Amino acid sequence: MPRIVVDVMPKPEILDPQGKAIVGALPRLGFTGFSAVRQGKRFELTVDGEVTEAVLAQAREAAETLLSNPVIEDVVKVEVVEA
Amino acid sequence: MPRIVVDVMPKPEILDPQGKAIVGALPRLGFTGFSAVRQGKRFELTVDGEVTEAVLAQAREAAETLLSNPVIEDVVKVEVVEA
Amino acid sequence: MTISADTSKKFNIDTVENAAKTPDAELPWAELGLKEDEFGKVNEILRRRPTAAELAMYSVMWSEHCSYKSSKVHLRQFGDKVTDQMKEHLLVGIGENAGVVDIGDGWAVTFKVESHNHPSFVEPYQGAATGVGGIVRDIISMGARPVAVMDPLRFGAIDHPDTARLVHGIVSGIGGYGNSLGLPNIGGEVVFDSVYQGNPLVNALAVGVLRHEDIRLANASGVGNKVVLFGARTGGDGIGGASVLASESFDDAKPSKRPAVQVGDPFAEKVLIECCLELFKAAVVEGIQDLGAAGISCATSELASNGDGGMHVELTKVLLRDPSLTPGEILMSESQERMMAVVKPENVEAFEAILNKWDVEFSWLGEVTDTGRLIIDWDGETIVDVDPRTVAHEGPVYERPYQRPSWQDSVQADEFTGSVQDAGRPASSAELAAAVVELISSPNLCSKEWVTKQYDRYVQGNTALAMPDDAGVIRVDEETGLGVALSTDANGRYSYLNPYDGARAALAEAYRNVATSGAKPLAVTDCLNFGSPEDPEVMWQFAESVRGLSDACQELGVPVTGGNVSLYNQTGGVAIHPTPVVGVLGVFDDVARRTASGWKEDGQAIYLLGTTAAELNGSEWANLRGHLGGQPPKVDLGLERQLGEILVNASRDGMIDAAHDLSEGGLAAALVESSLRYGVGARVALEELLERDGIDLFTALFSESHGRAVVAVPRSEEVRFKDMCTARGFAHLRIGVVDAAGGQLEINGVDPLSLDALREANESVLPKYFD
Amino acid sequence: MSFPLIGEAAAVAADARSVRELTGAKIGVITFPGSLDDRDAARAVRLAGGTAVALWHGDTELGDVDAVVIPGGFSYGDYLRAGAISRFAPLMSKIIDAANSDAKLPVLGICNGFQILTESHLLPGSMIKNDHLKFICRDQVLRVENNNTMWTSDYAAGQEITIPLKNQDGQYIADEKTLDALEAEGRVAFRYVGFNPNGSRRDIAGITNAAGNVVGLMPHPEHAVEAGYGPETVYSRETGVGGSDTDGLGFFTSVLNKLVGGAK
Ligand SMILES: Nc1ncnc2c1ncn2[C@@H]1O[C@H](COP(=O)(O)OP(=O)(O)O)[C@@H](O)[C@H]1O
Ligand SMILES: [Mg+2]
Repeated sequence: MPRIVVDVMPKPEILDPQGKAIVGALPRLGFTGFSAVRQGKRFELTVDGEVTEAVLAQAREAAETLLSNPVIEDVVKVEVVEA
Repeated sequence: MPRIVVDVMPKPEILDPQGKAIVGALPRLGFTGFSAVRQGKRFELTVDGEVTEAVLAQAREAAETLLSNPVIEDVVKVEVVEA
Repeated sequence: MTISADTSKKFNIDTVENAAKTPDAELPWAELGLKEDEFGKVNEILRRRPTAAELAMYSVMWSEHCSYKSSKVHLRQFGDKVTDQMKEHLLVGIGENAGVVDIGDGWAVTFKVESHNHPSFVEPYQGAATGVGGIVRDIISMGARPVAVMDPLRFGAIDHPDTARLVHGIVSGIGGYGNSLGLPNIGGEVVFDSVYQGNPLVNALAVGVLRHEDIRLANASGVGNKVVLFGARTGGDGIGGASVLASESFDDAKPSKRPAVQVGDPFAEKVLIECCLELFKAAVVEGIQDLGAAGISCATSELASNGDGGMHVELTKVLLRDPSLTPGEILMSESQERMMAVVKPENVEAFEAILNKWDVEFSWLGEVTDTGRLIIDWDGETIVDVDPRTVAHEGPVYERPYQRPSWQDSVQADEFTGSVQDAGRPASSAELAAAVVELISSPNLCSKEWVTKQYDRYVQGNTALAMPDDAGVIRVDEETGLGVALSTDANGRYSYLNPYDGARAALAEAYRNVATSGAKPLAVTDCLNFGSPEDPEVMWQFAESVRGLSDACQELGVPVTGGNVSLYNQTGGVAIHPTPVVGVLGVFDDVARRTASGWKEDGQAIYLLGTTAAELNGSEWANLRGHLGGQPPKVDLGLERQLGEILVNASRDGMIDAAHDLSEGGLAAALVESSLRYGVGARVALEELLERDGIDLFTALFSESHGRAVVAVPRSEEVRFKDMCTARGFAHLRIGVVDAAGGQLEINGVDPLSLDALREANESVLPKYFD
Repeated sequence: MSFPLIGEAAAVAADARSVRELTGAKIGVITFPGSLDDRDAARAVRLAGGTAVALWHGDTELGDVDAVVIPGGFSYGDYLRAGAISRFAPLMSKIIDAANSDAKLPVLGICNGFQILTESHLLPGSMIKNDHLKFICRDQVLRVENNNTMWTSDYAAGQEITIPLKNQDGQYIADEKTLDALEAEGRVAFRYVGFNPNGSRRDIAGITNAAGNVVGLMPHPEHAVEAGYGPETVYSRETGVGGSDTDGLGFFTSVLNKLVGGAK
């Protein structure tokens, strides 16, 4: 069944405590090539049937209203993937 | 600066309580086109300098060891994006 | 939206009819963990070969975990040694999901401790979380509202590279699940010892409260009553072994992958709790059973065999998370957050309304019958037809050989006193002060606040004492203040040195902790964590521990109401120390009388109750010196009982304002802990004690003799308190006075210890390793 | 002085006269799936002298209540984001309307309730994971910065109180402009004192809307309303300061006094 992927990331100006912890841990594990890490969310919505424009519009609206909080997060992608 | 995106999802056979709660909430908000939702994580690693093969290999290894828990999660993508 | 099993897909369904026709079909009984004679017994019981689904059921229900086949013959002592007097407060004893104890005024309490050791090593967060989830469902299924949890934990060496992973995962898993359920965490243990390196112990205790008339039991009675499965959907959790049921696999496609670990959904469980309580209140369930190990196999066979003896269910009705599950897998699945209930037909509508209100999914699977058989159909064809008792209660019982370890004598002969390490015994005032600091900053005696502050101790608003006090105390009745106290304890080193006495010591300590808080000890639960029962030396440790615990329960007059056995706790053939974790429940008429472990009021007299002998074997001090040998401190339960009575009376009659029992770390640890509790110091002089008990200052401070406690007595109560101890002939000695102004703990012959320095030493240890 | 026995302070919580007057006021406590401190909030209302009314998230009418408490807990498991799913409950839209209406329904959001209020945009900003990434339960000192709200009028301005704090996602954040505006308008209602337990911007523990009827905070006043069951403020290990076990009662007496005093 087709899926729609929604990616949500913390706004750049917002401190991201989880990303900060990861970037601190990376060098301790020998991963030295990275200067910053941010952790966001990835949602996979399985579509019942065909991905019409209407369904895609629903996904975009759900991304903006439920799946992200615009005060702290940006929706960075809403994209169809076939399974 | 270039970034590497790592996408991590709960393994398909593993219960995903968050996805379950979201798929329950969607129809109440009028979003009716989705039969399942799974919630994973998206990491953006900022690379210090150029994305060499070595850096990419580091990102892949970090994805498998630190960014995901292989018992319950799969790394579904490790990909370079230019900023 | 309800997805049931996809019956359009073609399974090779192994029906009862088919089994009768194909007696010689090969079955993977060995892969499913059955022994040859056990498989033979199944054939004998059925008078034919089992179907694949029956084989799945018997193999999981006859596993060590579900059938207690190695431990049963020993556990009987818990029942055999119970006197009528001990049963006085028991409303439900061993054998049900959890025991139920009468605490007066029509109130009852149910409590139980269980292990989740192995899953927690593989996936610490989820393993620990689902451990809490499982024990809480046991409590709900008795008809009770869960009101608190506790978590006795054991890890490997604090500085081992793998320990931080386990500590972080397990502590956040316990917190993540318990906090989300709204259950205050009121106590537990954190022990570090390299014997637990590859095999941490994660035990979880839950306690619930109910009115007498609300007790629910797991039985399916009333022919024609409906059987319903509700809560989370069934997925492939915990059925790794079942994939060998080849005869069951799809014709056309391989089943999808089965999860390696179970993931908990605390939100689903919280909703399940509230939903069940509403069902109980509406009186619409006749019998109820939680789904834990062995899932539907266990729930159907136990409900049926405890009831009128028959049940008929249609397995395709089960709501699935993964539609590729085979019937055998559905029967074995250990998916979390599910319950099974029996409902009268006339209550079906009311039942459904409550589930719908809480958005809980359910499916009606079948009904109670009078056939004496448990019959399970798959799409109309019978795949299980068994006598449920043979599955649930008549599993194999082993009299495993046991034998006192060859090394036991030499270990017991290796006393700490007189050993090489003993040469360095601290003696000067500076050395003794340094020793006290070393002791209270050791991994086992340091503050556990790094752990406990990750747990909600306030939720529900009834917590009267929690960490770091000796027992957790919960108010049950807001009107009267009626409440309970709980403590769990075990000392693996004592049990290693002498498993009989070690188990008695565990009970003695938990009993003492409860009494110290001011509650009258009433009942016991236990989680017996041991190595492999197939090793006769481990089996001996087990047998001795059960004998010791059951004897001790009889001596103290407190019955075991339920518990759990966890075997095969070993790595690379090396077993953990025998670790019988004992939980004691006590009752208060009014929790307002509870006694905290720290003193506060300047000038109050500090008394030491009990006598001190030179008992350093197995002690925390010996452990710090790398020594483990000799006989552990002597247990005298008559004295413990007397001490308990004194503590409870003194608390009830307002004779003491603080009390702290002496256990690991002895008097030194107790004095420091009572001072740090509220940041109020003391001046202590032990000369009289040394003289009376014939010991030196080091022994007075570090010996771990049982049967002791320190208490703070208001000046106005001193005479009354002393008279009470004298009348009872119990050793008591004024050893000091509370000193609020000094900001230090002053012990004659020991350099003064500033509370700030003690606090820093005591509280910085876990953050140093785990932050 | 001996340590107060449990229950003593509760009995003297409100004198007989005010109890009689206050019981008239009805304070709704809403329960979502996964709410945990709802029964505790109702108890606090009762101990303060009011009448607690249980509300259900799925109801479509608010009914006859004079104020609402959105209690703590993990509604919907805190899945997705704390408060994100609850915010869309049918009863929440009624509460949002009533809070914004001329009647200015008093609303107090505690912990998860505060998160729901920010997700509902009744209050600005948001909560993210604690900076140390762990759940934390401790007795916490707060300063009451604004005692002109419906829920804080029984405190003195600048008064320090100790109440329990327990959360995982308690780090208050907002952009600098919003923070500056909150400060300028006196809408920072509570600040952490001595120790910032989660990295919240400018030590903010709670805020109010401009009208002072909607207040949210992360710590739990309803767990400091009864002697013996509150923070051990008399000799707290964690805070090292004195105080009482019942510092949280003022939230509930404040709103009751305001309601009875005709501020409604
Ligand atoms: N894992 C834990 N969870 C909750 N409380 C704990 C845990 N470990 C220790 N505690 C608490 O810390 C305090 C000190 O523990 P401990 O020294 O083992 O107590 P005791 O010696 O009185 O049995 C007790 O209140 C105990 O309940
Ligand atoms: Mg103790």
